[in-house]
Amino acid sequence: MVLVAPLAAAFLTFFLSGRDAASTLRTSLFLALAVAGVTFPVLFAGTVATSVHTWFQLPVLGTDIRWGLASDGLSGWLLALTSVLVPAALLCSPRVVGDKIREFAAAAFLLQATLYGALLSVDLLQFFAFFEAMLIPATILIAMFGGRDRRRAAMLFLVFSLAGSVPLFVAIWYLATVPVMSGHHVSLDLVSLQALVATLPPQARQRLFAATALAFLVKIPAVPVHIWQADAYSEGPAPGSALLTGIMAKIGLYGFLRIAIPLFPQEAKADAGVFVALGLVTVLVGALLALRQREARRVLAFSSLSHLGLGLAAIFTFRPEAISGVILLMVAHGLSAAALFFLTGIAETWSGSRHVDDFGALAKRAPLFSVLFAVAALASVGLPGTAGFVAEFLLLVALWKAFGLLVAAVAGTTVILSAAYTLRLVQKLLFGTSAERNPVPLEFPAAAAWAVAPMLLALVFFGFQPGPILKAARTDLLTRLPSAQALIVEDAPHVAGR
Amino acid sequence: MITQVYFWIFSIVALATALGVLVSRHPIHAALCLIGTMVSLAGIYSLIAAPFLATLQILVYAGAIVMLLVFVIMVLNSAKDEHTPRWDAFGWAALAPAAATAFFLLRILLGADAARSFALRPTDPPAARGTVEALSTLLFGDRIGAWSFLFLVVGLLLLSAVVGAVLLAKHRLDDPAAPSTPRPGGH
Amino acid sequence: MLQVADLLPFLGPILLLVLGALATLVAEPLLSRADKHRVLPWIGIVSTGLAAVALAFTKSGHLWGILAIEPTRAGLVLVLLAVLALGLAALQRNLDSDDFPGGEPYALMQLAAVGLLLMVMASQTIALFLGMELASLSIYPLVGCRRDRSESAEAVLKYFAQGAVFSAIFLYGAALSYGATGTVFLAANVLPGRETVQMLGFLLMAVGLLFKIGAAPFHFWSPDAYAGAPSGVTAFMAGAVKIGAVAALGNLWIGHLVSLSAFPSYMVGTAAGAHFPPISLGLQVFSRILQTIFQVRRGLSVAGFIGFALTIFGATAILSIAIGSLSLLGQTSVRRLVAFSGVANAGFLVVGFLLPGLFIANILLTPTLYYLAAYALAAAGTMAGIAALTGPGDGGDHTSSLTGAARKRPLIGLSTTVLLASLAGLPPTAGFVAKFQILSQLFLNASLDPAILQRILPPALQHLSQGWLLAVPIGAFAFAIVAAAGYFKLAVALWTDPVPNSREPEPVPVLLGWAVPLAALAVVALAIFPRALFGG
Amino acid sequence: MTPQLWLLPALPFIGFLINGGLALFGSRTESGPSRGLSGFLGVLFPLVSFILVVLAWQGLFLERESILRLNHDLGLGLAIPQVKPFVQVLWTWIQTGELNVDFGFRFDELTGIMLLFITGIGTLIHLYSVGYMAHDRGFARFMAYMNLFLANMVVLVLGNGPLVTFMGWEGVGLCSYLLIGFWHHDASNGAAAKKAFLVNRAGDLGFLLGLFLLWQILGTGTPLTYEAIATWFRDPVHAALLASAPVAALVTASTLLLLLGATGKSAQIPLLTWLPDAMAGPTPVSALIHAATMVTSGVFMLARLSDVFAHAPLTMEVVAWIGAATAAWAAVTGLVQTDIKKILAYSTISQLGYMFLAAGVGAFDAGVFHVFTHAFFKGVLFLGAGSVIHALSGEQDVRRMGGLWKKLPLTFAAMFCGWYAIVGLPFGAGFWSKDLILEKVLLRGGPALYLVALATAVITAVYMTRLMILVFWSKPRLSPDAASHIHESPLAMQIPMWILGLGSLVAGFAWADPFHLDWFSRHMSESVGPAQALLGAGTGGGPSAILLESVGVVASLLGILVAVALHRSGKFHENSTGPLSVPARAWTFLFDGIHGVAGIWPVRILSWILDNIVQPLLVGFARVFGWCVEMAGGAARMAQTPRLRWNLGLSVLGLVALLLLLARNIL
Amino acid sequence: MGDLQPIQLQVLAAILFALGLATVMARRNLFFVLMGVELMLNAANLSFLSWSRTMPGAVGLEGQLAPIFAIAVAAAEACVGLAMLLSVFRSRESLDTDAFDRMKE
Repeated sequence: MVLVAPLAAAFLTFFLSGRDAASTLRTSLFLALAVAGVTFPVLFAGTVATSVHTWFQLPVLGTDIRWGLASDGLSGWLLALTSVLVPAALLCSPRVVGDKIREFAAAAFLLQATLYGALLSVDLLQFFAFFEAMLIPATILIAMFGGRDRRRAAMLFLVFSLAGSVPLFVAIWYLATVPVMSGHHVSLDLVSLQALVATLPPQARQRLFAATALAFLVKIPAVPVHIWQADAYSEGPAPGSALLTGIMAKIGLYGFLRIAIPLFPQEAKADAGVFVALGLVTVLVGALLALRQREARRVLAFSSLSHLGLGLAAIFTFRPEAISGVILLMVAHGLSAAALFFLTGIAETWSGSRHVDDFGALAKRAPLFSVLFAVAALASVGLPGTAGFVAEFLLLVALWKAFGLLVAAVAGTTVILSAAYTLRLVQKLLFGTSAERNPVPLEFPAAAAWAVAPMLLALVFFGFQPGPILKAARTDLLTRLPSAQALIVEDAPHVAGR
Repeated sequence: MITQVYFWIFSIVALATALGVLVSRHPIHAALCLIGTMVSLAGIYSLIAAPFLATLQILVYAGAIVMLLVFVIMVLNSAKDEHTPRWDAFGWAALAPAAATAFFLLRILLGADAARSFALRPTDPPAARGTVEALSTLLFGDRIGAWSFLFLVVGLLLLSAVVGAVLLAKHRLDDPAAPSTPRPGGH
Repeated sequence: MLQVADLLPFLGPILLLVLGALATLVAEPLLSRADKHRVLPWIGIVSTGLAAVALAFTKSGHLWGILAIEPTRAGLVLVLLAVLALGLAALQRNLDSDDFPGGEPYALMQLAAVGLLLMVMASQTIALFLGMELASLSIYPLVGCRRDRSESAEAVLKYFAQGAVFSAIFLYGAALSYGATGTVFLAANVLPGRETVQMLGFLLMAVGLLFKIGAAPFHFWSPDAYAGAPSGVTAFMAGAVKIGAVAALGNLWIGHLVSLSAFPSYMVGTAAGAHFPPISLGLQVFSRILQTIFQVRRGLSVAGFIGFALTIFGATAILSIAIGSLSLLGQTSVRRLVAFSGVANAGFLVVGFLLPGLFIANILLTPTLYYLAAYALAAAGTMAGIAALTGPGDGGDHTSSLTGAARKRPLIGLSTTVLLASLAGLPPTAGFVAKFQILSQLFLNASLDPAILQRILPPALQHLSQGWLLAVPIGAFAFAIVAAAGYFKLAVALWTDPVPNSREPEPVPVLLGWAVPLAALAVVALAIFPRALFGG
Repeated sequence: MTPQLWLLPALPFIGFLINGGLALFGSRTESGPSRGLSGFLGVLFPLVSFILVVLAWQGLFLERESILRLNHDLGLGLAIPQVKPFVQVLWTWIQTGELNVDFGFRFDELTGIMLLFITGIGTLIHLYSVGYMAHDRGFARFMAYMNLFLANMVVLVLGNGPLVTFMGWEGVGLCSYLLIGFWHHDASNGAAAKKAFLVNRAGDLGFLLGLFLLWQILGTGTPLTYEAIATWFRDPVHAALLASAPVAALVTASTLLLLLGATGKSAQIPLLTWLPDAMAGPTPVSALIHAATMVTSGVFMLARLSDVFAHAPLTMEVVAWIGAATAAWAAVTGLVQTDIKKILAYSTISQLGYMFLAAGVGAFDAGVFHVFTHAFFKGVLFLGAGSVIHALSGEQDVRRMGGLWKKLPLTFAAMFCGWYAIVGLPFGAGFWSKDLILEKVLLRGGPALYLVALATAVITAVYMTRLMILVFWSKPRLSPDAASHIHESPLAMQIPMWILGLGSLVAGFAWADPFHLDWFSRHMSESVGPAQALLGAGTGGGPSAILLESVGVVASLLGILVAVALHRSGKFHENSTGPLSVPARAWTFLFDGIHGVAGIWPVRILSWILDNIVQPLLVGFARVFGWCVEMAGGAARMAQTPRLRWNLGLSVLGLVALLLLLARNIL
Repeated sequence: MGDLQPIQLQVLAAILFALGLATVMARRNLFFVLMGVELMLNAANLSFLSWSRTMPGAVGLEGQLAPIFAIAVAAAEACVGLAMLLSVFRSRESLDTDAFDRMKE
């Protein structure tokens, strides 16, 4: 099935000759496209699931750990996004990772496989297993191909992520063991967990929710557990960072949508204020920090922080607009941020530096690059006509409806700030004068253009026609999880009815 | 009563020689002391109805093991080891955990009703039952039994010990004295 | 009455291994030096494989009560054989690349495996002691077999001296246990009034075995021994010795629990309390045992014993996890890293002895044994992988000697990385499932009702609150993360760019080339099918 | 039959794509892409678009005329005929929850008039650019941007709902950004572009938030189209509701936020600082975007949502005062400028202020009329300025010009027309529209606003006359270098100038009440009529129009005289900056300072704190923690002593500890 | 007094055991380490035998068999130990255990 495809691809890639980078690239690209070819039917199939087996049982307690795969609109779009980004990353990687293309491809495939696993899991522990397993290829991506300080960054990333998953792990221990003592037959699959959690004492639920949420906060990441992010994204290889921010970070939001909120609806609702506040703080801190970064990819990293913070805040409005908007945001941000990372990576190979001041005048020297970069930047800013606008608009609508104008206004400052830091980046990269004395035209690899351009086209397409994605949320996510549905806020009778 | 007398003699000798092992300067002295301990323990064994064990103790331990030890000491004559101080600060300090071990062992063995519980009772078997016959019957009775199987394992153990000793100590004919230097002719 | 013919199926694996060792010894002088390392390992592998086949035909049962085998132990034996195969393969690599003048190590390793097999199967202290000594006396020379290297001598010196002392301690404990129960069997009723002696005996034997497991504070030998030995031997030690010792310690512990469960007081007053509604038989039995055992606190009660035993295990476990994880963090020596990983994992294994599942005889130690299998495969596999990736003399045993090694041999590098991940407890490896099982059950212990906790806990720990107990699994997990950081450094070294102009690595022998990936595969397979070995 | 409205933005967009492609793929060649081709295409698509607009508008126009004639024939009186606008819904854009937004276009008379001059003047300025930019390396790129701008502007005007408008709204902002920063090798241009974009974004946020509130008033189930909004607000059923305090407050808040958006786009107080900086772009850009079209979209939005604004008296008051204040302030600032384009920029701001003022007093149609006339005369002024700059090889400082009317007679003639219109001399375009505004202001806004507006008219005359004097009439002060290259502009630049110059003389007759020419206001009636009716339009009875117009003319003449007098007295001396002794900087940078204090510096300080204090603290915390763990690891490794006796001793100590525990436990 | 009580032997065994332990820990010469281990093994044997006294029949005899195995093991251990000692001595010309302190961390 879908899960096996990237794994198989990873292994096949691994056995390719390490010497001939070009042929390796070709083969791995073919494999990536094949994986994508397998993935898209899943997206179009809508809600599908395999049968669920028992993976193992905890001795004595009889807690059932299950194993099964299921996909719906939410997973489907993220799967599709993943399957698009991986070949794109491969296309953009040759200049960045050099002769290590085979290893890079293998790691990317592994990352893809674990992401698929996490997205398709029906069991909490199964999800967690993939959630953790994802760290391995992600760490490899950072540690193996990145910049000078990559090991420290990778270490920071690994330790932070592991530490972040501790609370979730503890919550799983609790769910797997303690309810047994009060007479429940426990199984960790997400559907039956919902019923189980409802029977737990409120205090326990509260703590479990906090624990679960913390793990996902680290993944997104949200302030103040974000400090791994900038290093990881800037020290890792740019295509790798693209994958990290493009997909892996989304697992955090996905976790909220799929696990934290459906399992603990009341707690989520009760604590919504905290999370919205966290999200808003993340939005602002990310944007403000992005304004001051000296390295291109750090700007992008904090920009990701800011954008996903908005998603976090909006999820906790529990409004249909927000749910749709978040999915759209994930896709839009996945595409635009990844595109920016890809392009920045290529720009870094030109200047040999990551510092923004070492770029310049790329608009003259590499026009195609500049066009792509500018479009990607504008998409990330959320210019109307790109998917990012629709997503941000929906999220702001949701925030406004749920919390009023002031909150929406605070969140909306991202509109200004994101423009500020993104334009600063654009200015430094594309415009001005070159840092070099004799600027010569630079060769922009056609492969990268072929990789990025379709992503940007998709962004524009979804900017005008976001229907399919929005519908996915509506039909799949909201109908599948009853507890989530119950949460969705009905509109307050509008003013005319008062 | 006479048993008690012997016991006290033997035990004092055993302890004294054991102490001698601890404090003697030269290994050879210690080895001699060790023989003393072995022999007096053999005496005690014979007091508690284990004549065969007493014999073994003298034959194997005192006769073979310690002799081997002495032999090696003599071989390594330079191992007189005048440089190594007999006692140093750590040596003294190390006595403390040993003493503590003894203290706790004794305290637990002697404590509460434990000691009472294994006092000899009139129903206890008579002395002198650890004869060769009794033990060999148990070991190599008319059937294959647990103990004889374990005896085979001991054979295996000795085999491995011999092989191991060979591996550790044998001078290979084709092994140059200084193996760390590159061998002539490749390998 | 048993006939020799009846023994054969039961002892098949052991006999085949012994035969293999003897064949190796016989063939050794007949072969030229180069051929020794080409032929002898294969003899060992064949006999190991045959032993594994024989294992399939072995029926459950016991031999005069001293050796027993049932599916659980058979599973352990299987893992042991796998580790032996890994060890032999790696040893071939070491000795071949060192041009070692002799083939005895192969035989010794098989003999050591026989000893460990006996430890797994033993249910009687003398057999256990003999197995332990057989294993130890075979491994000491293996550790010291590189006589040309001074650290080898140093390692064998320390290992031997400490090992001999703790053997003696074990024997003394066996004697006391014999005195307390009147038999040398592990599960036997205590003679009236000798409970304290029993506990003392248990303590000393447990310490002897904890030494073999390498749990702190009895772990000092392991870094030195691991670092002084050829990496193949390290692989074997890391995996196999732990299997033997943990199995033995488990037998000891279960045996004592079984004999305690037969205590007359167990049968009285076993009404199920209101707090534990009977939902499953297992749980019912569990709650009864908890209630009955711990309610009765006579002066020298069973509760006292269990509480004390839990204290031993708890203290060593926590200490081991902490020391092991912290020490491996900054290691630059590969094998010391693996050694401290062994210490940390020993802590997790010992934690397994605290599980509630232990109180039900038919469940035994499933999570612990699963952990054991996962760890043994991963540790042995890792060391074997390192052996394959380094050159002669194990490349000086510094992580820097491994720089870029995986890039030159991607398959083995990847396998080694997967095995390292298993050691660290990351999915998708068995290490993850194992840690989850053990820690979640431990978590259950800590989440029990405070009133019950007060009864389980030994007096010394009774002032501890529930939060403190929760800290045990959580702290264990936190240290696991520290350890993961340590493994990460090694993995990074494996995958960084190779030093330019470094020479081409020697070809890896066929055996090792297959063994390491298979071990990695096994570790992953064990994660996907966790019930394959021990059920559960 | 509904015209295919989507063609209107699509055509320039195709032009953008083709020209963009040319620019992109031709950039490698030695000479760049073919100028002829891209120039031709660049003008062609707007032209076709313009023709289509004319055709569509003609449809509406003819329909109206026929209805009128019918009404007349039937003797039905002068009821304003309702003309059904063309609406084309293309697809469902956003659908989720209660939100349902269609992507569609709406072509009514307001749109029609806007589009007429947008595409029309747009086409002319494209043509002008062909001449002006002919020697620039990035010619194709420039044409692409211009086309893109036009496409976005059309979307802005043509959108059938505020969200579609918003799309164009941001789109023109983007193009403005791109064009201001067109010469991007100079970092200061980039900075100006960025400033424009950011200030606009701040306004856009207001737009969005205002939209939310508006939507809340409507009830979130209502589709977000202008039609729905107009229907809702015009529905008498809702009158009582709108009068209730909470809803009124909502309306006020909503309109104020929308107003913020409008001020951003139209460079009004408080978001006006970007426009003068925007003059860094090529002059055709200044003419098209920053004078004729884009900056007027704020006014357009006010007119579009006039039904909403009409229900918010407070907002209207604010609009009026913002307009008046901006007009006055910018006019004064215009006095002290020395850069020819900056003078025109402040002039634009000032004129935009008039438009806001008109809208604020409820004369939306007058405001839009001024937009219309302003497009002509400001267009020609900018084009003329461009021509001058072109002729002087880039010289922009009026102090180094003078006496050019002889050298550049054609340019002078065209600019004179523009000057004539802007100062409001009789029968010029500005005369009609400005005096109309003044009249409405006096009628509905009161004397205070009227006086401000009148004073502004005087000042306008002063600085415009100053401009003309310094550039064309006074003694030549050219640098020798510039003087040697001086030449009249090519035909491609001349033609648009003439047409616009002509337009600035006659465009005012679209609504010249004294001549009973009022088709402009009639055409506006469908869109803004109800709102104006609600605000009590037509409750006249003030001074007669003739009198007011005379006052206006007198004001203009006064201004001209003052200017001439000042010039005579040497106040326009070449070294002085202007007629005022107040430092020019203080005027120019007043609002920059305010922005700095209110927005930029807090953000900078905050981000500095986050970057230099908070982030290092967090990272440092993690580092220290990691360091502690490493230290603990070091300590643990130290415990692993290398000596056998220590090892044994420690192990035995462990044993002793366990023995102690046992002893304590059982004894 | 009368018959020899097991507790007497146990005390002797415990003290011997502790003395052996002390020898192993306190002395630096490798020979002493080996001899200390022998002492400890002897103590264990003594303990076995003394317990054997208190038990009837074959059970009691088991306690006499165990030391036989223990002695065998001791012999094997001595064999390996001495071989190790030779090997160690060759490698560093010293039997001082403190001299073997090169393996750090």
